[in-house]
Amino acid sequence: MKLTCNVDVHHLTRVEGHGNIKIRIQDGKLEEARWEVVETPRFFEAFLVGKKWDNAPWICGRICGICSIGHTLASIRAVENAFGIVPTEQTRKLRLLLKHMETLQSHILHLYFLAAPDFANVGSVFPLIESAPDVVARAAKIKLLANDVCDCIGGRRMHPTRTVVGGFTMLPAKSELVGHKDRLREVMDDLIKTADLFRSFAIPDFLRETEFVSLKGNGDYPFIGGDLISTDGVRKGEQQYREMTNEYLVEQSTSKWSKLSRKSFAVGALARLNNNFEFLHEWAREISLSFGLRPVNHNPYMNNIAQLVESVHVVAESIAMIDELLDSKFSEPRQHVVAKAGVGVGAVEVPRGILYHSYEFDETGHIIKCDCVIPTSQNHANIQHDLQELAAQYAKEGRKDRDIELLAQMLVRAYDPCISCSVH
Amino acid sequence: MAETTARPKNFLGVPVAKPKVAFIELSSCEGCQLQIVNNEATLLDFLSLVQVVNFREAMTEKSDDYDIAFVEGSVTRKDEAEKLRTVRNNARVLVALGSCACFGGVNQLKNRFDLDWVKREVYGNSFIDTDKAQPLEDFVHVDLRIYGCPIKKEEVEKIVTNLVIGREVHHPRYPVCMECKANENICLYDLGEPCLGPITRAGCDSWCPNNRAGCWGCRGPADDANMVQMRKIMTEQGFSDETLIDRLECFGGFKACVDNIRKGQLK
Amino acid sequence: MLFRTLKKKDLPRLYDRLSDGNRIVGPTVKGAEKDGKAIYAFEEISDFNNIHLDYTSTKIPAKKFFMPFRETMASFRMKGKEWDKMVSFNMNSPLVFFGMHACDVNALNKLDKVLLGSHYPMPYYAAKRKNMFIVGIDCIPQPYCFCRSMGSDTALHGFDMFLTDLGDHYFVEILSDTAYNFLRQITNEEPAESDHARYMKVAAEKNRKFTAHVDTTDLTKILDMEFQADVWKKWGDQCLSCGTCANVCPTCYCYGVDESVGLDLSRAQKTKLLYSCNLIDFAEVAGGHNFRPESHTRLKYRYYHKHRGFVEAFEESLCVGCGRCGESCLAGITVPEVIASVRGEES
Amino acid sequence: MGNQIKFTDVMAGRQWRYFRKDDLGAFENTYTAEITAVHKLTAVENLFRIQIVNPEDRKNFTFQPGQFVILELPGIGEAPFSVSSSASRHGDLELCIRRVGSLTNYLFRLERGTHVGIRGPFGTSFPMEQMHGENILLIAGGLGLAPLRAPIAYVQENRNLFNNVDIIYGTKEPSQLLFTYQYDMWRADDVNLHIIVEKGDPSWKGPVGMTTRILEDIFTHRNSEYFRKTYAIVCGPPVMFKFVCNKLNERDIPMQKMFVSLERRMHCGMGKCCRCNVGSTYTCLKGPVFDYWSVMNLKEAI
Ligand SMILES: Cc1cc2nc3c(=O)[nH]c(=O)nc-3n(C[C@H](O)[C@H](O)[C@H](O)COP(=O)(O)OP(=O)(O)OC[C@H]3O[C@@H](n4cnc5c(N)ncnc54)[C@H](O)[C@@H]3O)c2cc1C
Ligand code: SF4
Ligand code: SF4
Ligand code: SF4
Repeated sequence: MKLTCNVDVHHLTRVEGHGNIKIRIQDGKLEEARWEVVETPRFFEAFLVGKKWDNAPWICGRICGICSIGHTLASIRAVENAFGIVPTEQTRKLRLLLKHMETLQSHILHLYFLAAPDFANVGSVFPLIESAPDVVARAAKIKLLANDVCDCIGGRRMHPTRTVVGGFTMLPAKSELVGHKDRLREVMDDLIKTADLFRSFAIPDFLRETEFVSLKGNGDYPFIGGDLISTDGVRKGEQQYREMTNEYLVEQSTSKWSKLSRKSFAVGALARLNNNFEFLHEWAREISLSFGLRPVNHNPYMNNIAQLVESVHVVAESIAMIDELLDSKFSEPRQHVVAKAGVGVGAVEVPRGILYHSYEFDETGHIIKCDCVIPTSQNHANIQHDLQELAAQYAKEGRKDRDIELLAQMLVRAYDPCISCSVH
Repeated sequence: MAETTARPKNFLGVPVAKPKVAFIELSSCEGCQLQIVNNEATLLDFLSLVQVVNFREAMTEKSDDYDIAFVEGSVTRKDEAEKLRTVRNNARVLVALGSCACFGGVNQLKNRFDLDWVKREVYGNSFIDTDKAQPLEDFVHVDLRIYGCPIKKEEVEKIVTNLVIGREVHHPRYPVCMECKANENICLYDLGEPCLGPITRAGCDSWCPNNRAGCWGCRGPADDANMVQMRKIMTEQGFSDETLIDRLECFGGFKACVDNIRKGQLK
Repeated sequence: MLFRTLKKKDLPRLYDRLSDGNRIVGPTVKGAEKDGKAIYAFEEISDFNNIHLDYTSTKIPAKKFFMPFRETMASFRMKGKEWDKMVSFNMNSPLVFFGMHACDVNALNKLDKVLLGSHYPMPYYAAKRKNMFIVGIDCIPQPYCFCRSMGSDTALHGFDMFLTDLGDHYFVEILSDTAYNFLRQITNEEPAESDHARYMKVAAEKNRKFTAHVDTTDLTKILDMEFQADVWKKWGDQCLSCGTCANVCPTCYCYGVDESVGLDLSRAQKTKLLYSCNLIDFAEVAGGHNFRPESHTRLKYRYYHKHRGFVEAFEESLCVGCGRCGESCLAGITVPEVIASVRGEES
Repeated sequence: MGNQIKFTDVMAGRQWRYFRKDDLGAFENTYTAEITAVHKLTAVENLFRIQIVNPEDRKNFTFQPGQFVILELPGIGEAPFSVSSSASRHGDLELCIRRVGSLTNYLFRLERGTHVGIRGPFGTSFPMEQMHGENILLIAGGLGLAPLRAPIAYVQENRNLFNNVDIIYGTKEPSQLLFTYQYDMWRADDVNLHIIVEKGDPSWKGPVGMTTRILEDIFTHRNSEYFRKTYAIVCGPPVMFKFVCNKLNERDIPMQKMFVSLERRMHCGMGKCCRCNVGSTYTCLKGPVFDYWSVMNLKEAI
């Protein structure tokens, strides 16, 4: 039994954005366990008002530097839904491929550069450059490939240039795609090695039952658009996302919080996997089972493993998709866009969970109202409750301050939060 | 941070110190910092050139003893202005990293509105603290700017190499069209699309036009940019002032020009 | 000069012969403008069907193959206080240029004068220029072409063979023995009297089609006299100082040199970048003094160099009248208009 | 197949020192040279002594007074500098360099023994032979003394070939005077040395004002015969040589007998990059030394 504990992490590192962890235990009683978000808000939802539709994807991509592709695609989808534009098969494939590579890039960044140092007991990936150069080189190799494919399809790995409402400004050269396919095949091996690496880590054993929200696949593991679903049995259409997110304000955070059937819910790789396990590529499913990860898993630290599983999934699926693209004859990259009044919602599964963009347009295609719900803001409440539970549990077990601090940090990192994005 | 690959300790016999660098962010998408880690192919060389002592996004250790501070993001709250002043005091060289730091970036789009309205639009009646979004130079002296949204890694590498060996850093003074032609792109205007290439400072290697997307001026104006003519061209090519302003004001680099158009002074 | 004729259907055979073992560059379609007009470019090609011999003019001139926009001039390996310099003139295997218009051939002839013929020849240019084979092709004047005014509508030298379309066959002018040998593998038909007549008719028809003109009478003197004229200011106010005109000009050759240090500090590089005299720092020296600080002084210099300075040095203008600069200039600054205004003619 | 087009190796003959036009490689020749000494002259100017490393090359390297070389620091840049030492001695080259920008700032950090690249010599020179038997006025303002040092050395080495020799040298302040240690030596060679500064300091005993003031002073003591047989070399900022040359012209010294050295931006030194054009005249080929009549005829020269 532990009597006192004082954890105060100011500006948690190796996450995107600014957040603090505070845990205080007094006389064996949990006084406080808080996840505070102090990031400065940027007010995208306000300053988009009055802008024409074509500004939205270009500006909204800038909500986040890590998942700018996801934001851009969600924004484009919202505009297209508002205007009644249905993307062509070719556009859908290319977008998904682009999306997959962002997922891969982001997951690998998180697994190797942000999460792995905790397991290896170092403060950052930098010491590993010396002590485990092959590991770092492997991470760099996978990330480089993912980024190269993003360049090739989206024009730019960050804040993409080719993605526009109606399609693409230009298409990748098929010869490039061929090269990328070969590299993707190679990378599959590297992912297997990544799995071996993570198998050597001790994933903290912590459970707290919660609700998981994600898109629901319709035959495929879902990434862009479709129905919304929760492990507690809620199912809604994309348009009704607000009934899924129920945002509200709390005093400890500049980011909004969300809830659904319970006091909090989780989104992200683990949520997607819990809801769509059956749609995973068989290789990915195999990896998942090898970690004992099967739905519904309630250990938030397993989100790391879910990310690994998804990495395998997207690579496997991308190889197949490139084959299909190579077999097809490329048609016009871009459809003509006619603006009209209306509301459009775009739901996209970005690396950290489900992301919604929603715009209301007047008849000249100017934005009247804009709403973006970011995965990390949906996770904040869940992080808060996890943290409380964890502090209470570990206090009971009488763990050392340092351990609690580390586990608390690892817990927050496991969500791979993108705080600046949650306070957009 | 550990020493990495061996590196010559001098250039042309001039000793080269390994400067301590810090990456610090204010209000931003953190993309510019990420661009630096996005250099998989050259990351190791880059890390052998400098000693990273502060990089919240990537490492836990932090130190206030640094030579060069790369500050990303714009200032949107008093505590950020304070933080910036502290960084200025600690750093020998303060580098504004990216459009947000150089011009306010997309964040400054909110300055178009009354701040109270902005707060209410997003947070309703709850209290939220925010000020206008401003570039670093409104608060402290900036030694060097790295333009772009996002920054271009090749350019950062070049600038950092020059900083490290102590060679002067110069930005191209001509507009993006110059690079666009060198890349043999089809001019966006021939395709019927607007582009700010003729007035925007080059250095991005015409990133957007290379991808058949018109330039939005994220790097701010070229030296002596001919705004009046740019507006004439846009009009002649059938684009409205709104389209022009959308682009000019997107990243904050052309603020003076936008004000002039709104005031009817740019003809 | 020797003359032959070549049946149109035999042209692919000529292409096959030339492409055997050689790289081929020709006019291809690169895209379409908003009104549907094709945009042409000189590109390396691997299929005869991709060559569009009926092209109007390419946006970017052929100079990119002889004077790339960016070219590494030297690289260095640093060794403490010492270093090694490695120079490469970037010679590639020989290049066959299949389908170059007379203006572009003349442009190369003019470049030769400065870059090969002067006191200091330029090896980087020579390395490429000396390793090429040019098949010229006749053209149809476009609204912006004024090559005739500049005396560049026909090429007298600077090509290996030149084709003129006479309906079902080409009239071929042969200049080099290489060309002769290639052609001999396909045809050896002497032109008939009727071909000569037909050739002259085609040429006369072409001449009638020119709509843009530049009056070059006394131009060198006029440019000198009008050095302080107000019209320059008017054009200067329009100019964006963007450098596009120089980049698309087949004869603009000025450049800047940039040196850079490799990230690992053990290598360095010297790079040549094609520049433009319209760019703001073109004539700026250390300490910040700029000899041409205003855009109209730079624009004027460009005209002065092309239409006067070069004439003084080489007895001919540096402009071939291809009209590319005016076509590409977003500010709508065209040579015929500028010259007319300097001459005091209202356009 | 015999279809391959003949390949011309323009690199052939690259290593030949005395080239013909077709040995093109020689036109991109950089001598490796070593900095053998660095003398601090003023707060912003140093004298760099450099020696071409290859003994053969060193022996064969010749230049004329007024010509310049292009100095290269790998990775840093290239820039033109007048050779500021005697053209007849085959020893080290001396370059008097002001610290103003990217290349020069870096150069000032280099130590003895460092290698630099040298191209050249380029450009026209002062026609010293033409001046034999005449009076000479050598007039410099500020850094303009750098290009004058080669003709001064020529005069010293051939003192008997010239009549009256005056050096007039002016700077803004006494602290900016270059080569102060050589003044006595010049005087010893029967050269009239006049130093003037625009603004004196407490220790300054000499005259104060512009170089034109000295000119006026000495002209009152010279007769028309003097002016008929006088050449002038004027180096300094454009405003200065304009005033000086006009003064000389008032005394009926023909413009063809006055020489100035122009400064322009340069990237090649070989009449290619166009950066140094005045009007459309290449400063690197037709200059940097021009007679004043030619300068008057150049558009935008001054
Ligand atoms: C014929 C000639 C003789 C010269 N002789 C001397 C001399 O004896 N001593 C001396 O101190 N200076 C001399 N200069 C001036 C000297 O060349 C410049 O000071 C030098 O180029 C500055 O280079 P930087 O890289 O330090 O400056 P930056 O301003 O950083 O210049 C960058 C580049 O621009 C070009 N450039 C800039 N200014 C000039 C310029 N004035 N002339 C030519 N190119 C320039 C160069 O290519 C240079 O590398 C001479 C110039 C010329 C043309
Ligand atoms: S696309 Fe833009 S940058 Fe390129 S030439 Fe046209 S206007 Fe200039
Ligand atoms: S083209 Fe324009 S908007 Fe695009 S990166 Fe360059 S400067 Fe920025
Ligand atoms: S004349 Fe036209 S193309 Fe040339 S620099 Fe000026 S605006 Fe650009």
